[in-house]
Amino acid sequence: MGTMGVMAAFVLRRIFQAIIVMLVVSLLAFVMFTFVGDPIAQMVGQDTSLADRAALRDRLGLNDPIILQYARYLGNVVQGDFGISFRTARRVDVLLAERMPATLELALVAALYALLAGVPMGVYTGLYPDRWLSRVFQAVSLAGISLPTFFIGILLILFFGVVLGWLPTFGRGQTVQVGWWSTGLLTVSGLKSLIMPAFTLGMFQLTLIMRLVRSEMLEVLRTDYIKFARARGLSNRAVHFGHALKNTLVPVITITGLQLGSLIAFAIITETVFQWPGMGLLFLQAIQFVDIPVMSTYLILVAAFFVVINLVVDLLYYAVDPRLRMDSSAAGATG
Amino acid sequence: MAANQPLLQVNNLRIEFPNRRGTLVAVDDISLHIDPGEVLGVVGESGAGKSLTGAAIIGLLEPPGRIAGGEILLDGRRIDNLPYEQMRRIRGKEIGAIFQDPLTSLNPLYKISRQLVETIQTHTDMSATQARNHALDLLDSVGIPAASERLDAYPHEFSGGMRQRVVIALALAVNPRLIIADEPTTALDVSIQAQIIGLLRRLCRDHGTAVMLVTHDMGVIAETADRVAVMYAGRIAEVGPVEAVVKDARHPYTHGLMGSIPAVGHHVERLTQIDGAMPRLTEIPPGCAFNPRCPKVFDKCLAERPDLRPAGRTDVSCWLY
Amino acid sequence: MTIAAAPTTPHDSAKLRVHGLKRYFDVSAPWLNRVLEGRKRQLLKAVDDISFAIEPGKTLSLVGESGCGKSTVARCIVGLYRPSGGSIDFEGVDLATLRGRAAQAPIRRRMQMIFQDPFASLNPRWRVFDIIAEPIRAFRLLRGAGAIQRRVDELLGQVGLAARDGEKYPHEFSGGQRQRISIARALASNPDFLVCDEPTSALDVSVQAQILNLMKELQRELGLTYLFISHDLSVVYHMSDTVGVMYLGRLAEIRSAADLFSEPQHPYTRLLLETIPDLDVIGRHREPLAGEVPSPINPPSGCTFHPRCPLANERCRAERPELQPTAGGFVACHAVAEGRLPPHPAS
Amino acid sequence: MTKAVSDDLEIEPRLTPARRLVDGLRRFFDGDIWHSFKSSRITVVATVITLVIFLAALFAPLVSPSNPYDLATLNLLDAFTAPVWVDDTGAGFLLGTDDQGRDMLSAIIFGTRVSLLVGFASIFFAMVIGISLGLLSGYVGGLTDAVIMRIADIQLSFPAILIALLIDGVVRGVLPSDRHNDVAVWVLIFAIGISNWVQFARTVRGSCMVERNKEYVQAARVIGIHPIVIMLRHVLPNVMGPVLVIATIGLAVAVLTEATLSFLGVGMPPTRPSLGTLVNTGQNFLASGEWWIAVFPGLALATLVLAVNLLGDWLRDALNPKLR
Repeated sequence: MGTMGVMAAFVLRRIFQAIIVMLVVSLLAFVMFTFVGDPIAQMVGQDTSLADRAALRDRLGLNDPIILQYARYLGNVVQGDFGISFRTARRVDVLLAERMPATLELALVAALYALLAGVPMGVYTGLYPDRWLSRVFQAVSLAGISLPTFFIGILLILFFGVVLGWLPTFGRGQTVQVGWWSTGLLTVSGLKSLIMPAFTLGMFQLTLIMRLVRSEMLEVLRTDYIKFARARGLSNRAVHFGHALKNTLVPVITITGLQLGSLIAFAIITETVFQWPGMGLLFLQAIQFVDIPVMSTYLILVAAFFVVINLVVDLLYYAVDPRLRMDSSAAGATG
Repeated sequence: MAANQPLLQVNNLRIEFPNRRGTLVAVDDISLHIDPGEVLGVVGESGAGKSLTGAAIIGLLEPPGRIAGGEILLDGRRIDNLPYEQMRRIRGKEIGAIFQDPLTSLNPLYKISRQLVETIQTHTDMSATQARNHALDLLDSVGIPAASERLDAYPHEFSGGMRQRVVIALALAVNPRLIIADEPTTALDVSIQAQIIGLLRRLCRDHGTAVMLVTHDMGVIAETADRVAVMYAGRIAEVGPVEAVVKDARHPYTHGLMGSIPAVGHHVERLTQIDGAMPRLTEIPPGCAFNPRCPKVFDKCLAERPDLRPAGRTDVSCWLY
Repeated sequence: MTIAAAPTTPHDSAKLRVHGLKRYFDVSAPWLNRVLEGRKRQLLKAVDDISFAIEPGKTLSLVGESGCGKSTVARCIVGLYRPSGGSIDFEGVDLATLRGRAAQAPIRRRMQMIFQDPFASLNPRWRVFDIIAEPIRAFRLLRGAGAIQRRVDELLGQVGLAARDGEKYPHEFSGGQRQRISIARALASNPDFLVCDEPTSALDVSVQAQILNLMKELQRELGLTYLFISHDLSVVYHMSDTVGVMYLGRLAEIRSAADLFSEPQHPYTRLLLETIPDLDVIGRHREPLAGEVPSPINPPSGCTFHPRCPLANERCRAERPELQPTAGGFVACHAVAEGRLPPHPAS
Repeated sequence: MTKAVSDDLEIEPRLTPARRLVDGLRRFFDGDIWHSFKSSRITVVATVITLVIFLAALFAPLVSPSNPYDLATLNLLDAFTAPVWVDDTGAGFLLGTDDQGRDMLSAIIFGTRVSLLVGFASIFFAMVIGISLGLLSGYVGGLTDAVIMRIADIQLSFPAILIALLIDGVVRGVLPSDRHNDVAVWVLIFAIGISNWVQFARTVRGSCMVERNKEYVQAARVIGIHPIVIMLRHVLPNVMGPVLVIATIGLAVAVLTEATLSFLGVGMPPTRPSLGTLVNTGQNFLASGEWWIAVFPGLALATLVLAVNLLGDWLRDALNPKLR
């Protein structure tokens, strides 16, 4: 009982919420799948007779009650069957699996870069708001949230690609097959191709993380326990990195997790600018061709990523803040 | 070192807050001293500058507040102009501090053992084990029951009164010679207040620690302090032995203040009241700052500012004396 | 003299009569936690069976430490909380029988409240004039901008402010002046009963004296009845005719102020009186009673004060004491009932 | 008696609307916010830039050198003219021309007009939905609150751009393709608005829950004021500060989102180009050296967004009592 029970309840509740989110999203996907456009029209030729169409409709189960159709859809989704792409006539799961490594590598590198640069920059600007380097960081961050991602990409292409000719302006370069995963991280041209897209994609997140860490840091430094830590004569190091930083982490972890989850979706823009062969590019093409199965699958996939990341974030949060582990009955009462 | 040298000496301290409409003088030319082992009560209404004086002594005035004049001496050594790193070594080791709200004074993410040990190790050469043992003794001495079980608890697992005991343990961790206690009981329930004040008084008496007790509560002062300084609008109105100030106050403000406290057992239909309110820092009148509210005001009060001078058993800044 | 605290006084001259008032809050953990941790639903009994009555023109004070339920009583009376049980009668009218805003309006007009925090109790975006005029407009007491203006000016004068202060915003005033504005708003609907929830505990002492004096003057001039909530015994002593001491949602002792302060009976009342610093005895060393108020969610069995009580015995641990008549009022203590109570040292 | 007479007379209330206005203005220019504005040079500059852009967009037909939509004025011979400081033909197009020979400056001014229209409309839409749901959620609480906030949580997990893309995709699927261009602007406003309401709702709900427990609201409840009146007259004015900040930054976000969607080819059609559409078109000519077709609209966009963001940042600090 006690702590373990609290923990179990916490995790179970989060998993339960995750399932709800996935059900809602899959319902949306199903609604799109079923009601947007006419799947029959997409699947058959112009000259197919009405009778044939009706037969096909019947065979596909499109005349069944909606609940039944949804259940069937869910069953298929759980088994990894997302249907056939209207545009390419290939299985959607296969299509996405091909594209996934490119997007994940891009997002991962961008996330790492955003975190590794964003957190220290935020801490620095929070601790020393008046130093010139802080002002530089602040200016960079303003540019980061004001310059549209695609425009950063275009400027990079123009400068490093077209004018200087140092870096490739599109594509993924050479890739190496590791099992079913195709990676661009093991070849020189792959790595060179990754630089500009990853920078572009990570820039916005970096800015957000930096600004968040900065404002949290400023907030925490004003608290009584920091003042009391100083009054006890603790060194600046201990106050800043021992006390302030950890307290800053609590909200930063939450927001950062959310933001990293959205990197996958933001990759749509970067992939378009750099013609990066990932899921985002596929999704965009799907929208332009109204390729509903790809669209709905992508939606489910992004939701799944988000849900997993959020679960991890919640557990981290739980690990950092002892107050959450508290037996809820000990909470104070009011008069 | 002279035997009768005060532990702390504050001379003509002036604290300013620059703002867009000019400079606000929050503490204006105050002088006071604290002898070794003495409890000095500093009392006044909110905004009188008493907490700022405490913050200035431990070197933790929050910007844009700054010391604009005067000096602060600890054992005859100036500490108000020390570099940050040197002042840091004095904080906690020579001068400890207790703040008002025990709920927010402790870092919620760390066990109290860690917060105690890091304080002890910052100022002594103790090993981790020694420091931990010392921490345990400290918790015991501030009256935390089952201290060895509570050592590794988080702050939220303690009640308000218990947390203030932990805060006292932290302030006394390496036996400082002076404690600045800023409203240490204001956030607590009345029955807990008495416990905490009793504890603080006992510990300081046992260790010979001097205390500067900043509070708005005359009752706490009367029970605890040896001497009292009454502050009004950034200045000291009256300072003297606690008994003289409470029972035989000379300054019209102190006198009125004492009369305005309802007392159990003395039924009065109407309390003595001082009309008006303490002026905001932007509106302090020339001359004596109390002159708009003073029942005994005369011409000189409006023009010239009185300095502290002996009157009876206390020192008073008032033109009546 | 009549204290009229007994729940069963037949003749009813009381302005306000509270009978068996209860207010519970559900503080249970979420359902999943209860299932996994094997915990039950939890009720916080903030107010647990309280009865008292206030005579017209008198002041009854409720005193106690934070969490004792005194503010909850106040909030139930003015309708901010719906009671979980018991009744509140205003001049013999059971408030629970008044359904709907229109039915309640006549009582609401006569029963107003003054709050603790002078900084939060006035809407920062409203001018003082509009703040004070709000009840007048809400109850449609006066018509026409001029009439309202005149009434607000009069109210401002009544609480010691100038008429042109009405044009200002709350942030331009000191804490004491804001509390005066609060009082003016409470008086705007010509009430005869005021609930005052710690009206001076956020103020400095010299300002507190002004507000207490003002409240006493207004009571005399307008014949007001007060329910006064405070944790400060010396303020309560100054203001009250009758005092109720609350501990963990129940009344420990309710007696005339004179009797209660001169000869406190309940050990908790004695503890509270013991904690009042006495300006006459400089440097008195008090031996404070150890222990703190337990959590109201899991109150101790029997008499909830027994873990801190020097007189507690087996009966106190097992059986909850009820209010019994005593000199000038009622006390809920087995030790008193059994005559085990040592005499009060001061008396 | 004179007193009785004067009682019958209606005296002029001291606080007439006109006096309130004058007094309010005096307080504003005497207050901290105006001072903080004056003393922040970068904010003043940002305001001037924002105003210039807004006015140029509003009066586009008056200030732009030509009408970019008027096909009759276009001359294909002017196509790909470089900006005036690079160009040596003396054609006199300040920022050059595009592949159709259209004056880039005019295209940018008209494009800004479209971008701002979508931005303002969508953020207004988001604000109305967000404030209403936020107030409802914060004041009513309970199940209503739980449902609204869960929806908000789920939506918050999807970036605005993805939601807008999906909505656009669905509309494309539902409407015949030749109709899509006509409704593009409404689809954009709806899509961007619906993907931004959560911010407003959360903020309003949070402030509302704080304000609801403050004593001035309780005082109004004791008087018996109707909950809806309390919401609108007491609580709403006190939560407008944060709302204003979010609306300002939200405008920047909305303009950016619109530009991004248009850049991705699912926003404003080339027949009614916004800044994003212009960059999209220009991107095709980057490799061949006609950089100005993409870069100038991009710069205009960045300047607009930067200026609005600066205003938003300043507003947030100026309205934050903790930093004062």
